[in-house]
Amino acid sequence: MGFLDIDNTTKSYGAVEVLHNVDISIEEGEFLVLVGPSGCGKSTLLNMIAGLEEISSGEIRIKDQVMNGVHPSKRNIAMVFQSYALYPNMKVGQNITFGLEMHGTPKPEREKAMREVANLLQIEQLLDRKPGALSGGQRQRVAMGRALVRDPDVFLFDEPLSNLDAKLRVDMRTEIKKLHQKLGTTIVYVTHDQIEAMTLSTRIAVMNGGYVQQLGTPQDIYDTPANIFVATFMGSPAMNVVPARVAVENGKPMARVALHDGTETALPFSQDNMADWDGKDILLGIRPETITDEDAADRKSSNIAHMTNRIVVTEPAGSDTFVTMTMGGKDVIARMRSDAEVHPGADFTFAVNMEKAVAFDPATEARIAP
Amino acid sequence: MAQAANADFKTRLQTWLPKLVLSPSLAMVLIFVYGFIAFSVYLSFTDSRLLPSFGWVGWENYSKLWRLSHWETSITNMGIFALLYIGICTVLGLSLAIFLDQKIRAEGFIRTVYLYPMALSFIVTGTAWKWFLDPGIGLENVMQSWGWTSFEFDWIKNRDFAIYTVVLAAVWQTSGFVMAMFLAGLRGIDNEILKAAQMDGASNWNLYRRIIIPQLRPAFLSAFVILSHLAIKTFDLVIALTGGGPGRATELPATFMYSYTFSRNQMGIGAASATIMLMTIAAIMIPYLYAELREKK
Amino acid sequence: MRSFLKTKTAIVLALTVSAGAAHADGHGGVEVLHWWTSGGEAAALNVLKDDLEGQGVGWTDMPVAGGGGEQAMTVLRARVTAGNAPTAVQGLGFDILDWANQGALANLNDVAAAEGWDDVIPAALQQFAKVDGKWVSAPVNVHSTNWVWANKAVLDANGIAVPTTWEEFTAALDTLKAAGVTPVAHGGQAWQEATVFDAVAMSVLGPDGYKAAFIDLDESVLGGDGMKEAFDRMVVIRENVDENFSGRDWNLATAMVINGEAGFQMMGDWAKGEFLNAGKVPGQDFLCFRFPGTSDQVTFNADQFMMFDQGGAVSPEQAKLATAILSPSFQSAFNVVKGSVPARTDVSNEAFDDCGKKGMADLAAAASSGNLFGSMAHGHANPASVKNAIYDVVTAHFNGEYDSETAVAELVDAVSIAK
Amino acid sequence: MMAHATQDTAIRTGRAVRMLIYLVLVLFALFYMLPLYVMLVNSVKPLDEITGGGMMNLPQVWTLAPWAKAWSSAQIGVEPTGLSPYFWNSIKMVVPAVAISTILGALNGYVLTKWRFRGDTILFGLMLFACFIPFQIVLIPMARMLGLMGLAGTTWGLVLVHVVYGIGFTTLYFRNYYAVFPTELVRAAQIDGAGFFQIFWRILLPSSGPIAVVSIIWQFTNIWNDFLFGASFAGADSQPMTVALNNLVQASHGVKEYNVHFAGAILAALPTLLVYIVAGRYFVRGLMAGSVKG
Repeated sequence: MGFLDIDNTTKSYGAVEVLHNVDISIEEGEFLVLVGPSGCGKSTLLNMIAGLEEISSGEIRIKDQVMNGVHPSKRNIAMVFQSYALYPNMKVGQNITFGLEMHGTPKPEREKAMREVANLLQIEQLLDRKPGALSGGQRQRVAMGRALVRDPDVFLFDEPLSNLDAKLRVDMRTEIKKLHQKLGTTIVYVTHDQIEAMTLSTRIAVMNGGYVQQLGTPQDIYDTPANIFVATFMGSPAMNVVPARVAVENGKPMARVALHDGTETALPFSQDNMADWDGKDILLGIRPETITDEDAADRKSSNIAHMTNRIVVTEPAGSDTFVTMTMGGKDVIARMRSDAEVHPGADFTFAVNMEKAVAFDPATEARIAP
Repeated sequence: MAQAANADFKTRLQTWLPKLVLSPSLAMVLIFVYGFIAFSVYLSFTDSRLLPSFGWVGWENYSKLWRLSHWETSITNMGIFALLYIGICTVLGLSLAIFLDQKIRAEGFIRTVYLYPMALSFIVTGTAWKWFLDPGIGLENVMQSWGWTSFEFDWIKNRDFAIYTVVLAAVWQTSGFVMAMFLAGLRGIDNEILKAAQMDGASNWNLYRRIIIPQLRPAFLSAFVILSHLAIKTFDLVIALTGGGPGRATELPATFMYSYTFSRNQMGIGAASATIMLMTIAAIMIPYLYAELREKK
Repeated sequence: MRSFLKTKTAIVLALTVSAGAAHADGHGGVEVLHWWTSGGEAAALNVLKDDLEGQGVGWTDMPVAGGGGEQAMTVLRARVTAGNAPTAVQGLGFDILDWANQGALANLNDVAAAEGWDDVIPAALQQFAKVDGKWVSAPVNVHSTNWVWANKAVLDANGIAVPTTWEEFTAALDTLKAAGVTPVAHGGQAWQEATVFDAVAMSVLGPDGYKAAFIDLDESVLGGDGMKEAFDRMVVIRENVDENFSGRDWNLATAMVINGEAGFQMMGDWAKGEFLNAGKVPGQDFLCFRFPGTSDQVTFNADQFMMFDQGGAVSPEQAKLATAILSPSFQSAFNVVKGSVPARTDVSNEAFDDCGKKGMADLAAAASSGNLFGSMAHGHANPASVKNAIYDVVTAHFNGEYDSETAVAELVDAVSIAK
Repeated sequence: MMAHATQDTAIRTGRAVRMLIYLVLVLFALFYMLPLYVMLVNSVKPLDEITGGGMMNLPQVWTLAPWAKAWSSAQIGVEPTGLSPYFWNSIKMVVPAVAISTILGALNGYVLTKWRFRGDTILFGLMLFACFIPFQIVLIPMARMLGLMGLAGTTWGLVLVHVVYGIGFTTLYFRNYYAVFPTELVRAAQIDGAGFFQIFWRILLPSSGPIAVVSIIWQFTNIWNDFLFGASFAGADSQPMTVALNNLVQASHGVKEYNVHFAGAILAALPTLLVYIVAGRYFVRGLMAGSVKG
């Protein structure tokens, strides 16, 4: 039994099931991120934890208490909304203490709690203003203050950073992470931004089409994605997925991949069990940062393969230069050092770290190796 | 344990409260609107005269109704009236709103002047209107006394034109309100779109025709609902202005129904005319409501 | 069918009236629904109120004006349906009979017997106050509607004597027209047109034809040549009306006669009040005479107060009200103001002016010679549905929608639908 | 801020066009003012000047006597009470009826947008269609219902009637307004522990000013001006202003004092006129926020 258990939970509207048998259990102090494209059901799941949507079947438990049918205010949770949902007619101070007031906390205690939170978030000077007079970042802080002041068991965040500009978003991300580390609270956080998911979470649930595709630590998710959806959704630029055929050469399973001119190159697998797929088609997943020039190849890797392919486009991005080529009829992106000598139209020899490569079954799109 | 049960009850109450809150209104509407409509439809098949009575006569009231030339007049009048009233109010309201939206000085004052007729009932303004339209003492007389001796304005006395004076007074009352609705719509349009269109070289005329007016669709729809409901209910106006005359030339279904139900003690025929009116309203409004509400879902 | 209706609605009414009884005025008074709100009438009615209050009977006033009592009748219907009927309600002609047939009215026979109503109230009037041998309402007055009002100065200036026949009348109209005076002052409202038509039809059809057409609704008379002749005469009158008549209130038409803009007006005796108010003297400044060809007949309408059943018996307050209404002193005082004549024939004519005295004499004569008829135009000849059906045809014809031939056919048809 | 979205509009008009626009606007202003002018000018003339003709003429002798008479001594029923007692009857009826119908409309709008349930659109459609019922057909059954409820002839009976036939519109106004009110605020308040009514009272209602103005203006005008229900369902001591005015103006037989009639008519119209003049400026704003949005 965890701190928050989502036990075989489904959600249907009429005959349409939109969430299918979700099973997630997290411990106290964990930071769970629900990530996925819009419409994947992540917000619905969050709302079900909050009690804003009914649970069609299964159970949600917080601290072993079944929450099904319990009113949101009785679940000891707090929520930060995408739009912040600050009450426009109340001052910041009233916004923060409204929840305490509704729960019957006496005024002096409310004032005290409000001061503490305001101090923590450095918004003391805003307490007498109306939300309309605040900037986006300030509103964000107030919204967090409103959640914090309640000292809830679980914090729920519904895409809290998506309305901020890029710079502020990064700052607030760090802020949230700091708060989590400082306070050790349990957080469920919904976002569609995989970087937020990776940077903030202790665990990630990647969702799509109403299913949890994969639940795991950020590293698990990144290195061993359960399927092509997870593989391409997490990471930027996305993982390259190219058609390949397995061929055992000299007892070693190799991935044969077509290059720009139709000639094939053989990239050796690190996993011997790929020999089982001899002669069959697979999809080969290679992350952009594992395709480099020779000098930048991972020295710890035991399986660096080389291939020469033609560069189509180069995109210098300051810290890195992205190179696009064609493999298996698809665009493949490589992430090179910024000082790499790459020119569009030229042939170039790439080093591929096959230790990190992932193979998928083209029929089920599930990972078969590693 | 007791506390848990209590909390449970509270939560359950919270889930029922919305429906509980809605239910008095719903009950009122069901009884006082739909119940009464059903009652009225039932009466149209009975021999009710002075008071409701329950002797079943089948379609007799309907066949009598359609034999009355008077009923045909009121239906025709309704068609003319509704068409002109809704059309003129919409065009006039939109035009005035556009004019008033050009950074006009004293806009607030002018707006109030345009809007105030909506505040007055025809019990209040009926006599003034009657005077104004009366050739003997009204506009015609005034114009002639000012030297325009050939001026003629005797519509209210003319069987073929009297209905247009009813339209005139009705337009006077409501067009300002429609203007306010369109003005509100105009004020809600994003200014950046207008700037963009101007950079594209659109003239003012094209700006309104192609960009602004199409964006006023919600205002058009609201105006249509309000105007059509007012048109159907038009009653006081006719009573105050013409009393249905000259002859029966300005009789409308609402006045027809009232006169058969209450003045003529032929409640059955009155109810039959009410039923036909309601069905007409339903035929127009239900598709509209259906489209509107489904869209918003 | 009629009796079926009666029993069914009687049940409804029994329920409502008994509900109303519980609600009845707790202060031992009367609630009076009426439409006499103009200065003179209301003041006259105030005499009645003071009289009753002197006897310890409270008066709750419930005035609802509009449409010559139509609005008040609508209110009455709502009140009765709600089970909250007023104790006394001003009523006219067939409305009274309709309510009596619904079983809603109280039986005033005890009061009537004590006061001897049967002897002093004309039989033609009793038809509208007694149903199945029971008195149900107390008559206040008798208006006669076949009067013509004339400006004496205008007539004298054009050498016109009081016309006594249709021919003399049309000749007078022609003379006035030639002199540039509007011959007939008329207000274009359905009831005013019907009032004129009433007198015209009486002059053409005579008393028997009038009764056959409007009281018995005999189709052969309604659709006969006489009726066509009556409509033709309406055309003549229409030709002698100014172009601005439509929608005009009757009192404005009267003002035209007072001011000498017009020669004649066909209107009931209430028009007299306008002349008196303008400081005119009957016989000197203005003339009143019966519509040519109806000098022996009187078409009347009578205001009465219906007494609504208050739980099976006549309440003492109602009895007092009824008695007060028919007291000779009130009858005289009220009718002097109103322009009408007393409902009882034994009231002294001392307080009345010349027109009033003539009215009283005419009424007594017509009543005794069988020439007193309820006015079609004022709901004393046939039920409201028929009356209004006739209005429709008369007003449509007067406004030029039908020619006389069509009007006759339409009249037969309209009456048959409304019956 | 939004109220003046096109105030700084880039639409430019030439001098001649602007003159034309002003001309049209002023002409229509005159047209709208005309009946009020006729009423005002004739309410301060002696009666003989009116019958003398010249409905547009200014009075030669100014008098306020017709106003005084209409207010306090004109014959309405058997007693010369003027319109004043009826004025208070109207106030006693209009204030609760407007308040109740507006609050119910607001609650309905709140439920229909923020607590949606299966079939809510149909219910709303039913309520909206109710706006279109011609009042003449409900008189008799309504009278019966009021009788059964013991409300016949009372002010509360009239209040009920006006509430019943007003909630369609008030619900429409508030529903459209609340439809664009952020649902997240309601959810936030729920999590904060606010109950159904607390959310309504503390979160939605404080932001409902503009649409409340529209609803109040609409209801106030309609109820104040109603004649049919007032005449049919009022008792002797609850007859509203319009019925009294009608008694004054429609007096069947007798001299018509037009100057008193006009003074009475303006008196009867004053409250609604005042509401439009005072609250009119919020009206466009309220309409914008609610009823003309999709």
